[in-house]
Amino acid sequence: MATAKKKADEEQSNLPFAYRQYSTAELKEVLRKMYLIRRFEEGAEDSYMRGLIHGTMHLSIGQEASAMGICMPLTTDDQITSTHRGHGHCIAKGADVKRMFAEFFGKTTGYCKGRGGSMHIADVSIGNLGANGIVGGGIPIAVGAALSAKRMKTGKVVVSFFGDGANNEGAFHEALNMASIWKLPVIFVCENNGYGMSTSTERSTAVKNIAERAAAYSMPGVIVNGNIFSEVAEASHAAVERARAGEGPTLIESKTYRYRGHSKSDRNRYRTKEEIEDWISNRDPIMLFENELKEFGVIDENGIEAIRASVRAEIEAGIEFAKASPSPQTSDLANFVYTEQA
Amino acid sequence: MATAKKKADEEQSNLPFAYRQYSTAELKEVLRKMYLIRRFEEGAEDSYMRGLIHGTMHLSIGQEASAMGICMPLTTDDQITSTHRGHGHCIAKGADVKRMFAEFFGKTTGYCKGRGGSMHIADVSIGNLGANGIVGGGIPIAVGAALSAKRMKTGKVVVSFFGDGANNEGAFHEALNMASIWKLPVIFVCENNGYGMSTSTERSTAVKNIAERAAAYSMPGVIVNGNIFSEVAEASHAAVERARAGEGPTLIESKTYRYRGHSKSDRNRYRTKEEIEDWISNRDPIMLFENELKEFGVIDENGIEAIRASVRAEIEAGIEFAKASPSPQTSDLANFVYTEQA
Amino acid sequence: MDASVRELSYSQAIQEAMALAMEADDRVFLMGEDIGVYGGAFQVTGDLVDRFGSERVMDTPISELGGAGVAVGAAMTGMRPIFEFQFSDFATLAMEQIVNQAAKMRFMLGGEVSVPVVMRFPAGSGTGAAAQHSQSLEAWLGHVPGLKVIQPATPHDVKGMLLAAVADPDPVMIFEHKLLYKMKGPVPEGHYTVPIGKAEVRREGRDLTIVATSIMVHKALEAAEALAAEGIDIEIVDLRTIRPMDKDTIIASVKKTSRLLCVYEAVKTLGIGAEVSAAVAESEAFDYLDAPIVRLGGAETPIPYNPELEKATVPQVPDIVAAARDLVRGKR
Amino acid sequence: MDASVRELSYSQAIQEAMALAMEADDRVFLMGEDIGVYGGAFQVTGDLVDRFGSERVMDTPISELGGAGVAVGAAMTGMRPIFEFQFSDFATLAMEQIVNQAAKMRFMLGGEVSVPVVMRFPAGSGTGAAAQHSQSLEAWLGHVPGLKVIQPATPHDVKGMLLAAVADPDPVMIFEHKLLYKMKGPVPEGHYTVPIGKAEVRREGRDLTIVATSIMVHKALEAAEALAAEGIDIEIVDLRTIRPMDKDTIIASVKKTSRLLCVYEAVKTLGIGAEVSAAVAESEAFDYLDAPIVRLGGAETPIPYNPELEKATVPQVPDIVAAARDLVRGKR
Ligand SMILES: Cc1ncc(C[n+]2csc(CCOP(=O)(O)OP(=O)(O)O)c2C)c(N)n1
Ligand SMILES: Cc1ncc(C[n+]2csc(CCOP(=O)(O)OP(=O)(O)O)c2C)c(N)n1
Ligand SMILES: [Mg+2]
Ligand SMILES: [Mg+2]
Repeated sequence: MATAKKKADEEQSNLPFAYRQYSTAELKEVLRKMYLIRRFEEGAEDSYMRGLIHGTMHLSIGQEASAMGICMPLTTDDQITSTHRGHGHCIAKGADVKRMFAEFFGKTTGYCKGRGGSMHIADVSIGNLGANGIVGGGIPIAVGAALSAKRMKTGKVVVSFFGDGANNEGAFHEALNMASIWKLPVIFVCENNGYGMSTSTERSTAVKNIAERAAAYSMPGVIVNGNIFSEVAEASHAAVERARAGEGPTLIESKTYRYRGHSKSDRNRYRTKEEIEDWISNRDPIMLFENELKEFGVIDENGIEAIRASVRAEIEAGIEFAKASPSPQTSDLANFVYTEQA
Repeated sequence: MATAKKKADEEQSNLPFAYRQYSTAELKEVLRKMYLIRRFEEGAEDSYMRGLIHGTMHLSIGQEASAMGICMPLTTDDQITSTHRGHGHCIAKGADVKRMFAEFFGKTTGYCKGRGGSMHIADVSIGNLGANGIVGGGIPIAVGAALSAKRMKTGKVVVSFFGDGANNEGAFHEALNMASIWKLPVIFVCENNGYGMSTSTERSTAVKNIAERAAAYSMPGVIVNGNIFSEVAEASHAAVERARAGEGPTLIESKTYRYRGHSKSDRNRYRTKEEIEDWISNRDPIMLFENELKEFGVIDENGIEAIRASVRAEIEAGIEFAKASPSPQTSDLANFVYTEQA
Repeated sequence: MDASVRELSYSQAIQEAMALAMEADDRVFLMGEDIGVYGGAFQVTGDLVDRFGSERVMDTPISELGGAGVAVGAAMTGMRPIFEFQFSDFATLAMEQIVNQAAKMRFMLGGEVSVPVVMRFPAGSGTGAAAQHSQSLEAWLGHVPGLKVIQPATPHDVKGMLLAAVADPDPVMIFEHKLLYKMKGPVPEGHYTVPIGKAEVRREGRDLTIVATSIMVHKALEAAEALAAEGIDIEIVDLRTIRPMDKDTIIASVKKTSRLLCVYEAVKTLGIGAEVSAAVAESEAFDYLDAPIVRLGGAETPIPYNPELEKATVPQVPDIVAAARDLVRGKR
Repeated sequence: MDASVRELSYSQAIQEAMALAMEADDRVFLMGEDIGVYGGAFQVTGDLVDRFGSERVMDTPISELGGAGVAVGAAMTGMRPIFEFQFSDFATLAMEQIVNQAAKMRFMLGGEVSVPVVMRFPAGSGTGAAAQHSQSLEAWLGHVPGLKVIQPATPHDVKGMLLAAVADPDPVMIFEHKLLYKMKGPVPEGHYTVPIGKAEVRREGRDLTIVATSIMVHKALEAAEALAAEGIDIEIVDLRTIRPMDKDTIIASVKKTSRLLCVYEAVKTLGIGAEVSAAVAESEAFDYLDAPIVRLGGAETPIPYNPELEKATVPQVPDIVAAARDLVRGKR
């Protein structure tokens, strides 16, 4: 018995982190959320093409494992700051796609009542302090939220998402330094998709790996394959534990890739078709995760199909909800500029 | 003979860098300049007390070896950007104390015609692009000057002086990153005097040595004892060579100390009398250099006295020149706002 | 004078307001460069760190953008930071966080969040600190919806307005003229507020309205005394709040006096006086105007180091006297 | 039309000016985020990198403060950089270098240096990009001595003024409304300049002067055509330069028409219209005024995402028609 137990334990401990950490139900929910992110963005893209959404948007298709892996250890009390490429973070943090679509459609039922759109999507009630139109803009804000957590002893942890491009902003430097000297419960997550708009990290950034910059702030710098959910989640758990224990910040570099152009104005002249194709065919985060789940017997093809169908229905319902929702009145233009006082 | 020659060479090569690199005349001139810096600042301080100078000023007394060591390998074509604590850099780069005093006295014969004062002292004609009132403000400007040098193939090297406090500014981060990716001929010199105003580097900066941050920009990071002229000069020579060879930037951290308060408003509550006394008595850069010069027989007490006397005369003449110089006319207020066009 | 009213300097009044706010509310804390043991570049925080500790009187690294962002983030999540810029000129490094984040966050998020941050900006010339340490940039922030921008002119007002600012759910920017810090005036003990958004008539008069801000209020009062001897009777409106501007008080005064002079230290072009003038010129007071609206603002130059040049750059009492006299005597 | 005059879009005109400047002078180069192979966020640089190489059409990291500082340093030492902000909103990160360094360097150094840098700011709303990508901040820079600030409204002017800017020894800031980029108009081939500091009368009229900036010039012209049908004859002054402002042209026009309406997209309070109004109200034109000076500026809100709200935030043609009509008909 003892030997058998040991053997089972050993087998167990050879499993990737996620399969040791999460229940089957949780793992299925992760897959569902990854699909939800992807289908949400495809739905948004499609609606944009149909003229139902205006402005611009930045799709994170290809980066779903990163958003999900980072957010797994977070509770709804924990907080995040996100970026212009923030739909995945938003859904991973627990947002309702109905209200996200409504926001993209500029409706009063949207998370920002139609005032913010894609670049400012937020859900403060569950700890998403908002996407940000300013590259690097959310990083010091996350440090401020972590300062609140420490001072008010709430036990909250704050995650700041940003891209590889953002790591060359002064705000990155100033924020990481302060988080470190004050030992704040904040996790800096650099989603390195290889490019800031058209500029590769090689052309923009004087180090090979962004994580190397952690040393300049005396904090751990961790590199993970951002397309492998379990790897991301493992790093996030460790960083969250460290933060909750009062040991201070961590910088996680999550290496990933975006399939779509930077935004709607992208001619895609800075990278090759082959490069894009390679990531899509060989390193897709949903495909990798699905294969693993099947391999470890967590789910079968039927189960996956059921997830896809439920996601499809949720997306359709979300778009319908958004379409049917009312637009704001121009007479309400001045609302929310200042806090309404009694 | 061969053995004797070898022995002499060996002895020679055991000498500190400066004594191998510079002639006796040059070494004496270095001492003279270090005295000139100190006496200039004492003279400025005294004039301030007498009400001849208004505003505020930041004295670099105690940091003279750093300014001199860095500037030694520079030609008058090479350029520097300096700081609020820039009198030493200015003199080391070759400025005339007459015109510096005149500037402090607000006179038209001053380097800035009375418009700039201590915080903007400059002498563009010999490559001093100016002190700066903004902490970190000169760092990107130096990178821009280095870009000019590279593009116009002038062979110039640019030095950017700044303090330990400045290393937490976003400008530091952005500038060092760009200098590195573009391999520009620029040298970043952090004069770490232990404090940014009242805030010690321990309280402000997440690394122990600023030079460690060089790794975040893939450039060499060098620590020198900023109170030992030869050490500073050696590091500067190496960095200048590297820059001229097109190999890119270097970050030099020159550890030093300022004797006086941060500025005229300093109550000196953030450091102990003992700490200050220790630096003055045991690590004074002029004293250390003088002792070395005597030890190596470069100069004797008479020679030193002669230098002191000549410096004293130069300072007195400078103050007299400044006193006698005319003040600007208020009718000329609009001058220099824009370039006068034909 | 009421027993509970003492003479305090402007900076003591600020310090007292901050101490009261911190005593009353644990969420209030101070952030800034060298505000702890150093006591602040202008000794405004003074020894507060001894009383409240370094967690509530928090020195930051020299990181204006990041520091302001930390204050914004803390304000969004339940704290009430009071952030000091060492000089208002350094706000140029933090405009991103002030203008793109603090000012717009509530609006962009559809009202789901408030940003109750207070930022303090020591401003103005007169200290011989030259062009990068002497600017008056309040008009920039006055141009930004989502912010409230105030310029208290007296110890009494700065205490009351700072306490109002801390209680305000939205970002409030306080411009404090450095030359006012040592100025004394009566300040009541304890907690009181002076409302944001209300101008104050400092002196009643018949012949001319002067709308002045910050230190210029005192210079204008001096000028008014001088002109009283010539039989010219001047009304002085202390604007106090830049945004939202109290147009009603200005318009009422101009309707009474029929003449308007705006006096402010900032660069004349696009300074506060431009808005005051334009607001009156498009109001019902236009029909009451008997003379052009004149502005006396700073020269169109950076602030020079030389003290005589520096003084010549901003309006002085004789300039105000001359401009007011010309306006009343119909020479304009 | 002259054979050498073609129809070009506003962005093509900018591109042509930059190409001409680079051809004529080795010291001229372009810096900015994604201006190389990407061609710029608004495709203004387009394929210039193919022609001039990546050293002269230089992508920077996402480092606005540092990038602007590099441009300033390069300009101080012999180069002639043209620096593009991807959106004018991001200038909030670089105000330090623009305002404390570029604008003041010559003055602080007593004339020993010039800073011939050109900075380009794609500005304005109408693209659905919400509050942090739609601001009009030209008034901030208009408040800063040492800078020249321009807002060309046509392809012809933007080419000529950009060439004037490159030739100018001092820092010139160009605000380009994003909605103008695709607008076409006649543009002469080759090198020519349009002077900085001169307004242009776009339409002559008797009843009312409209001073408009940037895209509002076109909306005002449309409004004027509509009103012509009602027998209202409007003069339109395209301000073109914010600093130094051409007051003479404005004053001359107001003396003729006796009425003034200022139309601009930026937030009304402390926007350009405040300065235009105040400059007229203190000039000799005051005595010619038959009606209040009215401003039509942006709403006192950040720019919202929803397209109807967004449109309602800035003046539209019907707003201009209504305001002009009321003013001429004496309803104001
Ligand atoms: C301060 C600032 N500069 C520039 C931009 C324009 N911009 C938006 S996203 C982007 C690229 C950001 O790259 P990265 O941080 O790697 O994020 P990614 O888009 O790859 O997710 C740029 C340049 C901006 N929004 N804010
Ligand atoms: C951007 C900016 N922030 C703050 C200041 C005020 N200030 C002037 S010098 C100084 C300390 C600078 O410390 P450091 O860089 O170490 O230089 P040191 O004074 O020690 O030579 C401060 C905070 C400033 N001038 N500019
Ligand atoms: Mg990226
Ligand atoms: Mg220091």
